[in-house]
Amino acid sequence: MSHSNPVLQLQGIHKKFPGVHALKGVDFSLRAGEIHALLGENGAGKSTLIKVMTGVYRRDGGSIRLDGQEIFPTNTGDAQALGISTVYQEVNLLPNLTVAQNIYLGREPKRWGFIDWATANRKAEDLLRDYELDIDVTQPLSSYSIAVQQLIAIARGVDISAKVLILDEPTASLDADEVQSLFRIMRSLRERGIGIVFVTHFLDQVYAVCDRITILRNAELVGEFEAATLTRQQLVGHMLGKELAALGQHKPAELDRQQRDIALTLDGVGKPGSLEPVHLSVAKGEVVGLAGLLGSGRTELCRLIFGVDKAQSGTITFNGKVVHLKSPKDAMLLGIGLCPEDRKHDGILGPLSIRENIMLAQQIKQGWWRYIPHAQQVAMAEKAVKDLSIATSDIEKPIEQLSGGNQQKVILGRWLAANPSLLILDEPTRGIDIGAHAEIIRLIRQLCAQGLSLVVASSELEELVAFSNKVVVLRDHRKVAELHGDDIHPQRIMQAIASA
Amino acid sequence: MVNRKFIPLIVTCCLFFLLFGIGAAQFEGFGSSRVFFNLLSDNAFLIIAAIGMTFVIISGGIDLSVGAVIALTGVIASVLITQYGWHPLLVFPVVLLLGTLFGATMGALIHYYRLQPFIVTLAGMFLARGLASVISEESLPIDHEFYNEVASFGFMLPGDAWVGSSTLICIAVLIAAIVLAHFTRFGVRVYAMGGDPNSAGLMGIPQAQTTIRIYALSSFLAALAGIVYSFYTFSGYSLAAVGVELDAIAAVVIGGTLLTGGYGYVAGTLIGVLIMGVVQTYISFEGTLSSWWTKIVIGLLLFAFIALQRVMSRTRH
Amino acid sequence: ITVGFSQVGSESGWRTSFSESVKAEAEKRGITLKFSDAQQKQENQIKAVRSFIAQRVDAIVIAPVVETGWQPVLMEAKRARIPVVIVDRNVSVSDQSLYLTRIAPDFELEGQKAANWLVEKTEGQCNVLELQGTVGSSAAIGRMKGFNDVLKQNPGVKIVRSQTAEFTRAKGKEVMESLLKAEGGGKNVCALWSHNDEMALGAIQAIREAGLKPGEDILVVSVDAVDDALKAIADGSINVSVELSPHLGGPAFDVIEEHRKGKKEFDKWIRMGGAVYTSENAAQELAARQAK
Amino acid sequence: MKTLLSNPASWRYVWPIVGLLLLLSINLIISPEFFHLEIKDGRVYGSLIDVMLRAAPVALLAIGMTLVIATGGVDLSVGSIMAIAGAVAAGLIAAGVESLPLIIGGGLLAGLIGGMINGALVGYLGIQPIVATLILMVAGRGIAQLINSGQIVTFNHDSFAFLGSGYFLGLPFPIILVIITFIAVQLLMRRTALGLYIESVGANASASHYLGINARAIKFSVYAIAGLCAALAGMIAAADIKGSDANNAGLWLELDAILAVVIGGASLMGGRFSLFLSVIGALIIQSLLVTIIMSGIPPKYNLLIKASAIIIILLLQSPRFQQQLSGLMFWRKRHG
Ligand SMILES: Nc1ncnc2c1ncn2[C@@H]1O[C@H](COP(=O)(O)OP(=O)(O)OP(=O)(O)O)[C@@H](O)[C@H]1O
Ligand SMILES: Nc1ncnc2c1ncn2[C@@H]1O[C@H](COP(=O)(O)OP(=O)(O)OP(=O)(O)O)[C@@H](O)[C@H]1O
Ligand SMILES: [Mg+2]
Ligand SMILES: [Mg+2]
Repeated sequence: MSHSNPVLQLQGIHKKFPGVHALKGVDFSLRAGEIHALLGENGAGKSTLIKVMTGVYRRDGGSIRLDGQEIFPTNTGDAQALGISTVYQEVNLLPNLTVAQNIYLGREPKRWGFIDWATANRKAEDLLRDYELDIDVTQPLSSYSIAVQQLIAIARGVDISAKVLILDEPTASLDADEVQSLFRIMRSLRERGIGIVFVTHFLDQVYAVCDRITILRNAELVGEFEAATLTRQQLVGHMLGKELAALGQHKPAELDRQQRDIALTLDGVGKPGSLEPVHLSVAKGEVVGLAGLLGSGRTELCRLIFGVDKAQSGTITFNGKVVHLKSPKDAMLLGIGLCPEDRKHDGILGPLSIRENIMLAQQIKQGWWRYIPHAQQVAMAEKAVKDLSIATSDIEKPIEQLSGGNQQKVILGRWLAANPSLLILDEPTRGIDIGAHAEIIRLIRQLCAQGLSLVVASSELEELVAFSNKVVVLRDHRKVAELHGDDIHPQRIMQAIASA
Repeated sequence: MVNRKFIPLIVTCCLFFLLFGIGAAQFEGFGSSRVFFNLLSDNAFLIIAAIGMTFVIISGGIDLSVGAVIALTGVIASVLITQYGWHPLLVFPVVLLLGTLFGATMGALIHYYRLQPFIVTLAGMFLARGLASVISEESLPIDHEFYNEVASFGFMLPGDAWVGSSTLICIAVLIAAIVLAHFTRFGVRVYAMGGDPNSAGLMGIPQAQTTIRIYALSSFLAALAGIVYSFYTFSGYSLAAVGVELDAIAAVVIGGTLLTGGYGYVAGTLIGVLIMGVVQTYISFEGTLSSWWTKIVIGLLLFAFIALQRVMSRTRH
Repeated sequence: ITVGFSQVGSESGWRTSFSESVKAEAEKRGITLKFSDAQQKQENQIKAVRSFIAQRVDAIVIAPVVETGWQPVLMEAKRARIPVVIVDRNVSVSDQSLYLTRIAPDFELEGQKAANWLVEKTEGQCNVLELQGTVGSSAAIGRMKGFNDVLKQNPGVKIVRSQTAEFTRAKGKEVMESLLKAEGGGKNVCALWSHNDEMALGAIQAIREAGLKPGEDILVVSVDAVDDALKAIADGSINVSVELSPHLGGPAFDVIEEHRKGKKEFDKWIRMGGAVYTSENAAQELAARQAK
Repeated sequence: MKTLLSNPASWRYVWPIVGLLLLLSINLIISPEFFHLEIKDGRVYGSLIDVMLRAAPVALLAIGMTLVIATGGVDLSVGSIMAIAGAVAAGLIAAGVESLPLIIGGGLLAGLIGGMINGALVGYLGIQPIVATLILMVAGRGIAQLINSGQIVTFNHDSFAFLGSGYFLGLPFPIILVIITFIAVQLLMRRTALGLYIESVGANASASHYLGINARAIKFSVYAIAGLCAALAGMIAAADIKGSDANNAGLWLELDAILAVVIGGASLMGGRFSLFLSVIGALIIQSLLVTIIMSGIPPKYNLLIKASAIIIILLLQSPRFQQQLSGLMFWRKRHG
């Protein structure tokens, strides 16, 4: 099977943006009935290659063949008509339409020439059941969390795919269970002879499902490899162009809680309808991980601590003082920061430059009348670009032109530049490549050593285990367990999540 | 339980009847079916134009050219009928086609050159009015047997309420628009474009085609409104329907459609127009306000209404 | 009795005086007046008239925005047996019995009178700048036509430049400035013909600022004879203004009252105004108006 | 210059300025003395100065409108606020107030109140900008007429008239006022973080909220500033004709102001803004008007010409059109 002719073949693809040569003669070939990983660092050109394949961008050179025929798609609709369906990196669905409308957009079932919504809703429900989603498909998409939206986008993409399915970092905000059910579906599509392109930054996932691997680096093709014969070290070496310095895999030292000052205490903080009262304390220099399934209330908890939502019950004590957080600004002035989960909607200021996106949090802490001098802004931005290795030619570029992972790094850089004493990270490494991932973990450890406290919500159990001094498990909008020391282990966390 | 998304619509509807009730309690003759149906027939052209505007606004755009297209349609129709002796039934398809092409051109400019709808349609407004005044500065009467027949076509409801051809056309357009918005692919695409045009594109919506059709539809309906307007006045005049675009936008927004796109209902627009009509009727029954107090009172009523609408639909959430 | 009055709007001082005079007249006679301001929109006027019919008023007075478009609603009024009087601008309907009478100035005649004065004063040799009213308005069209008719017989008087200043003072000043620049500072221009006083009042400021004397270096011919214009005539900066009387309410109510008493036939056009004010009689008229 | 052009951000300054120069050069063909400037009694005269003078009210409106548009809003009421401010100033003079600061203060206060009402409706009540400002657009003109009792109130007050027709440093005073306002607002926006906050709110309201920016207060203040600018414009207009014409002052100027901002390259969806380009936009609109008047074409063609010019200027700014144009020229060179 793996030696059948390629369904999709790209040769010598070039793509230029003003000031950036994003693809330099890249080749790519996808066979029917294979899962093909497309890997590379942030900004290597993966999303761009996908957008060229599907006609979102017009290629500046090279050829694309589908079943041997050269094709010239000019928009996603053309590509879909040819049997290529895509789930793009950011959730690109329509928040104002219902879930069912999103799934069947452009393929609505008809009856006597008019759309038959009853059928569409029923089919949508059936479809989502495969992904263990039991939701009201007649509600607007915006009423669901980003992870649910991600699943809906996948369900839609899979349902459309006829020959080729392209998944650009679909697993970034999914938890382990969701990822498994996605893999199950991908494998069954492979059985049906559909070619799948899969972009991810999780190497485990690559080895779990992929047959072959194509690696990009700096807009160029590094090579195409059989997954079975490429070792992890080799893979990482190809991606980064150098060996990854061995990560300190040891666990963070158990903090001596008695000697540590407490930074934040939540006493029965909750909000009816979104979070049951929670008790929680975060010591200075401590990393508290938040674990849980989709919709367990991690994001709600983060929003409460940051004052985006107002707590209806309980007291919040910060550095020994009882505080009333009425808005994010109150929290920021205390030295709290939050990297939100939905980067596109709540994080980036698209048309503004990277520099402005980075300096803004610090500026707001200072007040509008004390404008940070330009030179200092540039210094802040350049420091962030260097520390987080953000791939950009120019800090004056609008942030919306960066690749997804680099946008995430800019948001992180924004908060690091504001010198917070407590930082809340909701899915912080979403879409970040492994090189940068290691870098960020190192950075966070370093900051903690200097006294920064962290609250990290993540669906990556490995990541939580690597970071945390303490893990809080949430289920159904309620805190169900708190794990310390040796209990911080993927198995133990899974147990806590699953126990009734 | 009613679906939550219909609450603003229901609130708006209740407020309309409240307003109407206040008028009826205060003035003799106000609470008659005649006054109610006058609202429909007097505003038929505005309803039709505002329905087109609803589609545009739901898609996240705006169309400032509708008033000018109404005027241009009237002028062309009256020139063709009166000076060239064409039969109105031949003229109507021609002007509707011209209107559609006009809108399609604006849509094409907006899509292909990434120009902002506000400005393209503003230029369209200047262009249409400019053309109208070049064709004829003077207002031209339409004198044709067919128009008399159209004017006398209709039936009487109890209470002296006349349901004429304009009212019938407007009801037909309304029903067709509701079906178009909610039971066709085009309708879903309009909402999709308003939700997030980039995502809509990435989901395979043919953006070019959809944008062009949206503006073509709006101008088509504006041309139809121009024809209905000409039934109303038996004439064509380059300065007719000045500012109708603002009335239409206000009606659409009062009817609960968001100017940022993505949300709204055609039926809401109908209520929006009726509310503005009832305010006007109220003022003309009142009959003692000077010119400036008329403006101030319209402003105040508009404000009271919108504030009430916000407060009521907020607390119910 | 109750009379419904549909007014165009309140776009100028003249219009406001007109509305005020109708209201004052109604009060004097003990008539209940239903006043409706259409804000320059014919559709609003038609709505107002239809609501008057719904209220079953005893008579309707209409000051139309435009001439055309009245047939259907006037037929409706006739069916409801409500008499209609047209004031100010004309209506063009095929059936003259739809209204009792029209009480109105004659725009063409105003244009002619203005032109005649100018031809006489300049002995048939003059380069004229024209400030038009709003493009398409019946006052602008009528005045332009009347003026040009006279000019056809006097080829020595020519309109060298013509531009709209939309009947407003600010535009009058602005457009006049540019016209003077375009005509080399106004040296070859002998007169300004303005479709109303507001534009003329703006234009004389522009003439002054260009270093010329309005009324002497450039003759100023205008229409309306509002108070400000009479003052300007008295101090010599405007030469002539043809009167457009805003006191149309009295005659209209006269007709309505006579009709109620049983009179059936009226002249279809009762002409108003048209007096020509120059430096000889402007001060007098102003004094007379202020005495009132 | 070369370093300037190599920066893509400065490219957006090019096309509006090219558009303006194009228009002005048409005037040069129509009337060669268009660019002629002369100095009489220490004052500069010439058509170019006239263009700037007449563009002053729209330029002032455009400065305020730019900020409003940057937050993703729009203000339809500025024309009516002009009328109110003019009426208040004229009313104060008619009531016998002599002191210039009092008169100007009165006008500005009226504009500020108007702007604050808009700001409160949009920022705090969350009403959509077009409708919120439509209320004041309709009612405001009524209020202005009420103050004037529907008549044109003329006045004789030399120091107030100076606002409209005075000269300062050889230039007409309205031009000086625009320059002062421009510098003041520009400093407020770019020497503090206010401009950045406004752009953030316009770029992504939700993300700004997560950053602790008080979007309500920002919106409130931009409408208030727009009200102040409109009041200033209204007083210039009144001082210019030495009278307050509540019926016509600023009529439809809100559309010109919005047009100016968009010709300057701003997006009505909010985000990036440039006050300088908006002022250029206002100059373009005014030069267009002067060109039409100078050309001597009958006024019934005015709107047609205006529409065509707008479309051409917009197309020139569109990257896609520029590509097609250069493609065409390339093709010509090869084949023609
Ligand atoms: N619309 C655009 N305009 C300008 N430059 C762009 C645009 N889109 C992408 N780029 C640039 O192209 C390069 C490749 O980006 P791309 O999004 O393909 O990266 P990626 O491999 O998908 O990275 P990630 O893992 O972070 O998603 C980046 O340098 C990016 O800044
Ligand atoms: N699998 C699901 N089925 C039904 N509803 C869900 C599901 N997952 C999430 N939701 C809804 O989405 C809402 C948002 O959840 P929230 O964002 O707080 O979750 P979370 O713990 O942060 O998880 P994640 O961020 O991984 O989605 C929940 O209140 C819930 O109503
Ligand atoms: Mg990517
Ligand atoms: Mg979450």
